Amino acid sequence: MFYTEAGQFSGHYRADRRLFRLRQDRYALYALLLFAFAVVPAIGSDYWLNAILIPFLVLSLAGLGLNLLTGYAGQLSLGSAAFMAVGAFATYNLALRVPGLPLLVGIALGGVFAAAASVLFGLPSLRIKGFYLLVSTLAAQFFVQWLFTKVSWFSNDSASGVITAPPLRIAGHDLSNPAGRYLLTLGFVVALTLLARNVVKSELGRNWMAVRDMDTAAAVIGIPLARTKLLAFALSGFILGVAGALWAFTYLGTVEPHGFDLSRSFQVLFIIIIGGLGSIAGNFLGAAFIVLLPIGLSLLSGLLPPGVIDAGQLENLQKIVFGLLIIGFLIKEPEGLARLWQQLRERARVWPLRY
Amino acid sequence: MKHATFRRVAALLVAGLLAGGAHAANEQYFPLQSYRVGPYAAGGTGFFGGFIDYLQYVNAKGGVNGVKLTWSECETEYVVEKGVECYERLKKGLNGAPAAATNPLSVGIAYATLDRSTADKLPLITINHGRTDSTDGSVFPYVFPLQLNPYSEVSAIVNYIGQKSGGLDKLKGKKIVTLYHGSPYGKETNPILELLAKKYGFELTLIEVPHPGNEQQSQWLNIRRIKPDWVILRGWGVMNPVALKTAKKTGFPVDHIIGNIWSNSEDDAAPAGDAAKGYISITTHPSGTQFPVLQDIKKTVIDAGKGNLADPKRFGNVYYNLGVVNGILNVEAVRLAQAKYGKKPLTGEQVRWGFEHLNLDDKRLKELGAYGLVQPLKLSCADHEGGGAVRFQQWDGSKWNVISDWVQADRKLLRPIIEESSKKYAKEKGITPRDCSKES
Amino acid sequence: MDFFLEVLTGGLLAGVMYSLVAIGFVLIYKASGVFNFAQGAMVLFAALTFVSLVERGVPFWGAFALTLAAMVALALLIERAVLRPLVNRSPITLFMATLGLSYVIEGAAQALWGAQVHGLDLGIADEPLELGGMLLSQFDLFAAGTAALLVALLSFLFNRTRLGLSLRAVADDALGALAVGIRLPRIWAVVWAVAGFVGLVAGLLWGARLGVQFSLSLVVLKALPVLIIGGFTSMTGAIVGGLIVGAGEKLAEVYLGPLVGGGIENWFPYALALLFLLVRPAGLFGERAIERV
Amino acid sequence: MTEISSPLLRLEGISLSFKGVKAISDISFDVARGRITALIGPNGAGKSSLLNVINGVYRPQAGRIVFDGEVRRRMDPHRAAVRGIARTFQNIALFKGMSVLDNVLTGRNLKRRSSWLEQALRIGRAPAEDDAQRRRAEEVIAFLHLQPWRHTLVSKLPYGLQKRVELARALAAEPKLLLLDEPMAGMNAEEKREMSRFVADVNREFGTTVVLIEHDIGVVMNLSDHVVVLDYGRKIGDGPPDEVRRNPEVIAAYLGTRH
Repeated sequence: MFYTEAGQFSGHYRADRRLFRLRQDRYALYALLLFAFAVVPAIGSDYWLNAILIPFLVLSLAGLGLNLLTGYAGQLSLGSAAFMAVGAFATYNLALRVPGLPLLVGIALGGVFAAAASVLFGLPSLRIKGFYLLVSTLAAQFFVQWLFTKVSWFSNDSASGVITAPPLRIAGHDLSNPAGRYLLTLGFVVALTLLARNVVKSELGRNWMAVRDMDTAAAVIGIPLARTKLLAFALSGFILGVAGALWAFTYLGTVEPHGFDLSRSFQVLFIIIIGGLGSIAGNFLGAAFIVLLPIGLSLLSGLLPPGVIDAGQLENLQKIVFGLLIIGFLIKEPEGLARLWQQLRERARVWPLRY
Repeated sequence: MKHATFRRVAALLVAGLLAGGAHAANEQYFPLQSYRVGPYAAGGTGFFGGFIDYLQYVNAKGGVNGVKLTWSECETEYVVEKGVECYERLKKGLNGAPAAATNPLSVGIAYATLDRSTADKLPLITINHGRTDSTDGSVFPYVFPLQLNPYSEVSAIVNYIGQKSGGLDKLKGKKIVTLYHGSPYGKETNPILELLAKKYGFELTLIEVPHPGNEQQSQWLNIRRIKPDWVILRGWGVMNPVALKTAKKTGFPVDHIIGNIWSNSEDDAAPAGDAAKGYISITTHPSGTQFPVLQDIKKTVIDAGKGNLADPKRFGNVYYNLGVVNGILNVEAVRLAQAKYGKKPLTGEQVRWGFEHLNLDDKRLKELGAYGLVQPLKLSCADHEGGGAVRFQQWDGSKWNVISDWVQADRKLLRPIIEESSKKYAKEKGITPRDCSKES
Repeated sequence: MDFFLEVLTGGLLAGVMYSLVAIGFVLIYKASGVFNFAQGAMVLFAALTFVSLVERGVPFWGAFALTLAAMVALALLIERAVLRPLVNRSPITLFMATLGLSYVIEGAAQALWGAQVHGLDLGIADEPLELGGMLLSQFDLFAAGTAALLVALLSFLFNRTRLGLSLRAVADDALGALAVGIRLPRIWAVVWAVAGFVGLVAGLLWGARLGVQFSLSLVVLKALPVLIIGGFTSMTGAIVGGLIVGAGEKLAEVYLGPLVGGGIENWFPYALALLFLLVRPAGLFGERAIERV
Repeated sequence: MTEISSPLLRLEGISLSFKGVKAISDISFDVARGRITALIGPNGAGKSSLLNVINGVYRPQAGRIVFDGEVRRRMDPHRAAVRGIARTFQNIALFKGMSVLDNVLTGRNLKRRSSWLEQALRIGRAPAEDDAQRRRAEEVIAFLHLQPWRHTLVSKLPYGLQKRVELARALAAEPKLLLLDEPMAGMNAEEKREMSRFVADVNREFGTTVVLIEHDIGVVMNLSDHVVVLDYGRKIGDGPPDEVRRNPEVIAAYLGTRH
């Protein structure tokens, strides 16, 4: 009965707005953060940090960015990767061309550039809706990729168009080892997740959901549609931009424009579909799923005697599994893994009773 | 019962994720970041098929001085982050067998694992592709763009055009169009082409085809208007057959199109059908099965039913043979390193020494049964490329026929450009280059 | 001027190829309100199945019939397993489901038939045809002719048959159609099957043009701006949109490309579509519903 | 109720048509401050369209509107809300993915002064304002007896309660003019009585001017101070309930043939 709620009433509205209303949830979160910040870097192997945790965190963040726009504000986008690219290339160029710019500021400014790009391509949303908006986001996707490939200034005229990470250094501390890159990523992810969580619980978040659920009614009760939509694009773009910079510099170390192609946008979209549209925790569940499923499948096939299933077929199988899962989730649980997780928690709250 | 099975699988998964495991015997391990699905699967299945078959063949002959070769595959789908995940997963070796070198056959993955390879002291082999300035081994000790880097490639093509026109001086006033894939890979050689155009006085037009390249009408109409003497095709995947088809459609003679190293396989020409007849491309190695080493592979591996190719008809094609060539170079490096460090499984650092001292002359190539398949190759601390020569082949509608002898790139001309770039990289990254005069 | 005309005709003919894919879209959207992203995957599946059968020695028409049967089976399966459980859900949900569907189809196609590139020869010579100093591609002309035939066939189906009548009824008002006893699931299955047939034709023509391989499924990205310009619900729109996109992107590449460095064909159609949208938010031929509150 | 002399809302010669089809032709009437005005008429008479004109969802082709002393030709919904017009819809237009409390809070969005960034970072004016907003929302919720469902998703509520939540959302904006589009449609007698009482309470306690559309003539006669009758887009009656009830044209067009 660790989920005892007895006696936990919110005495003030302020208490009701807290991150988690229940003490147990709050303590679990603190424990998780402590574990993530203090224990993981100490015990995580290179492989875990480099190949699983960092991409998981970055993809969660990208999912969060898109979820604000699509899950909360209801604006469908297939251009997430474009804004990630803007974030990455802006951060790279800022680090290169502004001497002495602190790394954290560089990444944050990269996010600001991405936000600006996102608002620009979000402008048509003031006039067009639904699928038609896909055109604008796809235009962003293809145009940005073209721009960074075409104009070699963006990659400092490197012959290959590949950009490499600026020195990962904060106040004299070198963060280029796996644990350092992990902590840097984690820091951004935690900060932005808290920010996003506050935003969706605030007036702006409610306005987004109002626009999503019924925009005519939203307009009638005085919600400024244009401002609300564009703020969604801006915040989403900012977070995606930071995610792009982290993807390029704390995860891969190098990146070329092609690394942010349409399939990356799809990947981010799948994270939020599987994780749960309009849910903050869902991004993490969805990203974990997307990162771990392929690895799990390939390890599983490694257990089979060789020759039973070849690597190629496995990849096809994985594609099919992904597709089926997406369809399955949409049919059975449109709110994704986040909803399943919530149900599990509800169970725990009333345990050992059944209801 | 169900739960027990589930738990066992889960336990195995966790064990797998945490890697490690039992200590293994006398084995040398090759981590294979292969790709067998996705848009570039045709190249991956051929290359890794040839590579694996060669390793099997070496094992059938008793391994390298008794050290058995072992490998495992990790599918990358040519996607960079999957390649990185595979790298991180496999770099530690398998069951105690240490990794010798990684061979991703992907520019993107090579770039993303470049720093990691150096940090982990594991050679990164980018045969026929990769980062041009990694030719300079003093800055990139662990990276080997074996045989041919992108700059050498265009230089050799221009030299060939010169030969065809009756001397490099005859290039003056000729019109050459380069049709390139709209990606960093496609653009990489443009500055060199411009340099060569200035040097030899030919008129160069660079035309971009946006990825993936399945529509090229406007580009070829432009080419028709320019009426060039030659078209250099720097294509990739579907762009190649479409280029050939569109060339035919717009009436450009296909036998004046020269494909580069990623436009030179059966899979690039065959889908274009008749339109590809007469198409010329470069190759670092001929296709075909007549070489003794391939005959041996056929006997010991393929005929024993252990061949890696799903489609046996692809035995001896361009990608397959590239895999075999790559296998030969990797195994030779291990063999060489064993001569120095002892006949046992070696670390990546030791294998690196072997690569850096590769010296395949005609005699050794004949012993290997690979004379004519692999070009003579001599590497050093300063030169991680080695060869820099290509042959030209022509498509006859069903197979490639070699139509030239080895044509050498003008490596002297390229060297200063490469060094300038590697110096810049060293400065950006804070690397102190090795002094090659002191390396043994 | 000659050159301009040549580029223009080349573009128009290429546009017809885009329309071919877009028509499949329109059919499905009209009947079931689904924005079917999997149309590209269906094109790939059809072409790959067809070419693999031919390579295994099945004669042309036999392979055609077998592939068609496979497409119909696929359509029935999609209706049963995807559309029916998702009935009455938001269009965005349905769209995302077709994204998943495209993954399933692509994976299945490659798992079944392998990932190699196949050449596909329809037996149409592609010697350029010289017409008053202008080169015309025989193959493209053939493709345009096929597209015209297909459109004629489909309009006959829509306008002259009982089936067509119920199709239109469903398109106008699904609930009303239900009330007069039209069985929706059956209609959906039929429409998806017809779209599968369109996909097969598109797959053969595109396959012959590009070789049959994975990137065939990417043609869907070319069809999208076509739909936007033409409107989701109009067959005429799909054709006109295709012509506009084809001609627009080729002319832009040739005349605008050199100014900005070329290679703009990937995004130009989208920019063009966006421009059209800002003027006509439901496409040239699309219907815009009056919002009722 | 100091300026009781001047009407809160005056419509002058409003005409509206869709693609050439006339929905409203040349309608004028006044809505007095602090009163409940009912719009009645058969289906398709143009009642909802008229509400849509008043708060700017539709743009009339002719005529002008005087609201609270301000004359205007047309309006957009946002400005209407800013000027103090709130409304409910014939087909419930709640935000289905949100709780009752959140729906009510959206109604208060115009009363916000702190910026979104202050709110996101919980600094500056935001925390105090959050409390104030919540308090007002709770008052409205209490007023309409919605407390038990405060945290329930509106889509999970029964129809009658959803209607009430919609009223709560509109009230939360503290409007000068409240437009109610068939607030009692589809309700049973008990629910209708309850809703009528709420509307009357709103009018009495907050002095809110109400314009409502209703079919149940009994409810209309009991609740409203003033009745306007529409038929085929024309006004055929206008006055106190008793007077309208006796108007022969109205009887012929509407009361005689109940829809």
